[in-house]
Amino acid sequence: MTHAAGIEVATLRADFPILNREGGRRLVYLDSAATSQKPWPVLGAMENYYRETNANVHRGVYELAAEATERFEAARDRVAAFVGTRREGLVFTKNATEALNLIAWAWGMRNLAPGDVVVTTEMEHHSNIVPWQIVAEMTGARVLFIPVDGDGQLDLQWLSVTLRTEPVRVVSVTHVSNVLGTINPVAEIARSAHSYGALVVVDGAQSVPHMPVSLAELGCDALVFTGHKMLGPTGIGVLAATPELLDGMEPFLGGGEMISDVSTDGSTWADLPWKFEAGTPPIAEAVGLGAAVDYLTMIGMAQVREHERDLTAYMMEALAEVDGLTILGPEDADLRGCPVSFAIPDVHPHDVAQLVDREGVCVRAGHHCAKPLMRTLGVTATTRASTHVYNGRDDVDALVAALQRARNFMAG
Amino acid sequence: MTHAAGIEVATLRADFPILNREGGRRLVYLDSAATSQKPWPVLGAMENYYRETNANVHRGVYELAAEATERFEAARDRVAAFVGTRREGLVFTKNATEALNLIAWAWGMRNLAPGDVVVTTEMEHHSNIVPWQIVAEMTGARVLFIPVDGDGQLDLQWLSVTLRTEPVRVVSVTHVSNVLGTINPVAEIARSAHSYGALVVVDGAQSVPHMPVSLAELGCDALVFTGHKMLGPTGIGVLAATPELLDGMEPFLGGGEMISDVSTDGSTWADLPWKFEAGTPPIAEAVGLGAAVDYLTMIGMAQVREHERDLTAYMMEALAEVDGLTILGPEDADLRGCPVSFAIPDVHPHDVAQLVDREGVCVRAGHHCAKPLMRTLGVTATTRASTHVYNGRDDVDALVAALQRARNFMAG
Amino acid sequence: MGLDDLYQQIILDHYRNPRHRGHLDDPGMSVDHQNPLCGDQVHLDVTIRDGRIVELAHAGDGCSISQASASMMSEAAHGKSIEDAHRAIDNVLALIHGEAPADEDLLGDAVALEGVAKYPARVRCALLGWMALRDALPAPSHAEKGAGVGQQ
Amino acid sequence: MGLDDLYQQIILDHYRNPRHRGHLDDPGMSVDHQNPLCGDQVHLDVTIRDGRIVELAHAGDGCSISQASASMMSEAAHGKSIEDAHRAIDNVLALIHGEAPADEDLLGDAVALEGVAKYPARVRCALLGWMALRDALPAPSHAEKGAGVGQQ
Ligand SMILES: Cc1ncc(COP(=O)(O)O)c(C=O)c1O
Ligand SMILES: Cc1ncc(COP(=O)(O)O)c(C=O)c1O
Repeated sequence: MTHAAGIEVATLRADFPILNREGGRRLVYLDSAATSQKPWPVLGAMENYYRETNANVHRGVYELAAEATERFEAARDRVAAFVGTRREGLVFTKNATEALNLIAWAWGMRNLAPGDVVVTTEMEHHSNIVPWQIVAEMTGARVLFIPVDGDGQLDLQWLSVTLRTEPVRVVSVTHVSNVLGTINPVAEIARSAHSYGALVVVDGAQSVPHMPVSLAELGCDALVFTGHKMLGPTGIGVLAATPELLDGMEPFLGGGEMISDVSTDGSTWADLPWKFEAGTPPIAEAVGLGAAVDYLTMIGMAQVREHERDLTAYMMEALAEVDGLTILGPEDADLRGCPVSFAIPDVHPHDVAQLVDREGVCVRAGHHCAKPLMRTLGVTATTRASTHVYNGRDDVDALVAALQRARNFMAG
Repeated sequence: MTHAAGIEVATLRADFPILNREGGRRLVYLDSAATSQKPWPVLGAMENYYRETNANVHRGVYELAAEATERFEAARDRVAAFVGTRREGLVFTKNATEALNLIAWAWGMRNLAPGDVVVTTEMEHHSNIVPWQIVAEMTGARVLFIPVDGDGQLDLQWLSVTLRTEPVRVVSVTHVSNVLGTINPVAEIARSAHSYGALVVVDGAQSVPHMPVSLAELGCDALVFTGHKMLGPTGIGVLAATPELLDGMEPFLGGGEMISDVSTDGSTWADLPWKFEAGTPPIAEAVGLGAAVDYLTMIGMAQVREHERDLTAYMMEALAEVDGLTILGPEDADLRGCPVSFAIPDVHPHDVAQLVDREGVCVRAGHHCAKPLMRTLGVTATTRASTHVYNGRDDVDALVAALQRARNFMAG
Repeated sequence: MGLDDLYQQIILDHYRNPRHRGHLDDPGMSVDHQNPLCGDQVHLDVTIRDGRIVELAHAGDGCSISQASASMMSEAAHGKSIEDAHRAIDNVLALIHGEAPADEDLLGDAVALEGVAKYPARVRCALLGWMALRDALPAPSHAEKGAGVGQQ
Repeated sequence: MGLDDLYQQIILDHYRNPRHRGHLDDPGMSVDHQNPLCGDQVHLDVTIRDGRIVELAHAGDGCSISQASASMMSEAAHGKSIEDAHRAIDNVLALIHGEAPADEDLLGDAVALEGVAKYPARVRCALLGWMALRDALPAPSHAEKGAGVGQQ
């Protein structure tokens, strides 16, 4: 399998069992922004872990436990390298949402004072809004939202005014919008937020699976992402953060693994990153995520980005053929990640998704966990198609043909 | 496979791939209190989920997503039934530790006032101590510990005095000690704690995998347990609680899935149990845990308990043959769960575990995440053997023979 | 097509030509219902006189299933006694969950909702209007409810 | 036996007959080290005069590997200059992580710790005494450290 000249979709697709199910139609899976499919090396790594070396990690003397620990920590090192950081700064959580809550609760509860401001954006996923709202309610802080303009871009002017005039303590922003596809200038945002002493958190749930992303290059304090969107399993997410941030933070969840000593008078904490991992970690899931990262690295993240950029451009052109269809977000595929949301006049997104499903095409319809953005856009739902390495132009063609038929069907 | 006349270990063992690894010695796995092994129906259910119906749950219109949602929620129903409760009271977490933190943070941060008392015990796992210490530190509450007597029993006299004289708001106690094996009288504790208006939380991490346990029969407000110790996967745990408790609680982690509506002004919450599940849940893991519960139910939890009680009695007798060996905790196997901790004079637990490992016997050595108990016992570590359905007398015999040789080896 | 049981002609007809669509000038009761999973909305105005639904109107935004169902609900409820309306709601619930056959006298066109049972993701869409109606009505009195059950 | 490289005779000998075990009456420096994962403890007393370790004693509680290693450390460190002691610590670290061969002149009996490299769960046990020593010593001066590296 060589990928020197870009991605060979047919070859890759063979690695994904669900795309090769026996019987029935071919699955045209265009909902990778919700969750991705898994290649056999990922499934195989987890199965092999359970069949060969399953044991609890970190405290066992016997060989099996030592092997389990080694596989778990080796996975951590590979995931850390994948986003340009090191073991100390790589905390496993259950998903991206927990990682955002970790920062909001552990940092926010101890650092936010009444009147302080947390800045997020109108295009955030609920997971980067609700934790801040909960913690703000308890601390008396306020949550303000960077507005989104008609082209699906953040109003950076608003941000500079707010940084100048308000006591902004945190700026937490998504790297790629899961609805509009917009790639936000997070490095630039981090620079200006830092110059006002604010903490910068980047939600990489939609970027890390699809393009090269480096914590160091973004210059943010924390980057979160989630395993199941990057060819890995459910049940695992990541908080990648600077050791300075983590060192200065008290722990969040308490329990086994994260302690140095526990007595009835109080406790002291383990070294980084374990200080933030309470209880038995998602061991098999970490092994699976390690395999996913290996798989993506074998393809090459620059190739992944290149492939998906081309496919997104192709998709946007092809969608424009559907009568009356409008695409939300930036027009230029260079400026966007994979999610492509669109609207078809007089056909509700639910009906779109249902009708194309009968042709084996999976797309998402709804608010995409971004209700504030839906309000800004003045809609209650959109239809969204999103790709990953296993998608090719044939998938886009199938989508467009199904959309045409859905449109005609509803028009009657 | 019939189990009418008790468990047929050889038949069950065939279901566990790791116990049938090719090449090398037979694995004598006696560390199930740390984590259990997994039978193929559990591994198969997860593999099948990923190969056939993987999609994100709850919001998809297309068939694949509807199937994934159905498998996920069906697993919830089966796990709920397994511990005598219903869907509304069954929250999936990442492990038992998160479930305890959920109560400590979400309930504790809003209900504990300076001077209030949280009662736990000297025999707790760190996961039932540290979350309370963290929340107590932030709220000004105090954590008090029910003492453990020389027979490994809780001092219930101390508890009644404390309930009478202190403003006790929570009593959080383990059902079965992971070190001593003691089965605590949690129903009785719940009755007296409730009569003083305290919340009662039971840590079932070591009981739910090994004996019939029912939330309703225990009469507690919350019961936590963890998938990986009950033949299920890593990455999933459970908070089972009365709908009254959950209804009265604000959410803990915020994000996708747990909302009813989100706006820039604030948010409202989803119905139970989803209000407490933020972000993409551990979907494949829930499917795996559902399969584990099916597997245990097929055997019958009364049979499991019977089998393990007999095996523990046999183990305690056999261990007594080892020169100088002393067993910690209750002497009567009727009064204990599976963990059996012991000490051999002049041989440190680490050396015990290492030396028996060379004969393929896996036991745990260390503080078992119970350092306060270690202090009470006046030791820094113990050696612990613990069983599950796949263990038989042959495993105990192998352990005892290996212990004899280890003892002789270290004596020189 | 396979989806024909979901998108039956009668459902599409109610979607394209909704009955009782709009607002009442001076409704006795108004309720708003939302499906939090997808954002579908129904606004329902109801006027009850002498234990009978004499006027009702629905408005809202959502997919064909939720809007057609609201239209069929309005048609079925119009003129019904409160007790019969509750019976119709119960019958739709049972029908959509695949637990009971449709009672055509009670439901009228809404018998077509039977097809939704196979599409769990759409059940909430189909129920939106009916749940709004239940909220807008006084609860059936105990005696009457007992009688209602007895009659079935 | 397979474990012979871990439980070598010389290690068992140091475990059964520890050298320099006890406490100094008036130590120049005392440190306590703990392995949080398993609870092993080492208490170390050290007296330094004219840049040289003239007396040291260890006490503690733990497995054969941690206690034997503390004994071998004490024997190796006794009489050494601060710089040489640091060199010995660096060599043990490298040895146990499988990154360098043992320097017998520096380590003495502690060369036997090489076998620990294959047992990652025991590495911390084996290092406990050595990490305590590092804490008890003044840091090597920059110039001296440079020289030390040059010499290797
Ligand atoms: C009694 C007890 N409580 C809680 C836990 C924590 O379980 P987990 O690590 O899966 O969160 C354990 C297991 O380590 C345990 O034995
Ligand atoms: C931008 C963004 N952030 C956060 C999340 C939450 O990820 P998870 O549900 O895995 O926690 C998602 C995915 O749903 C997302 O698209």
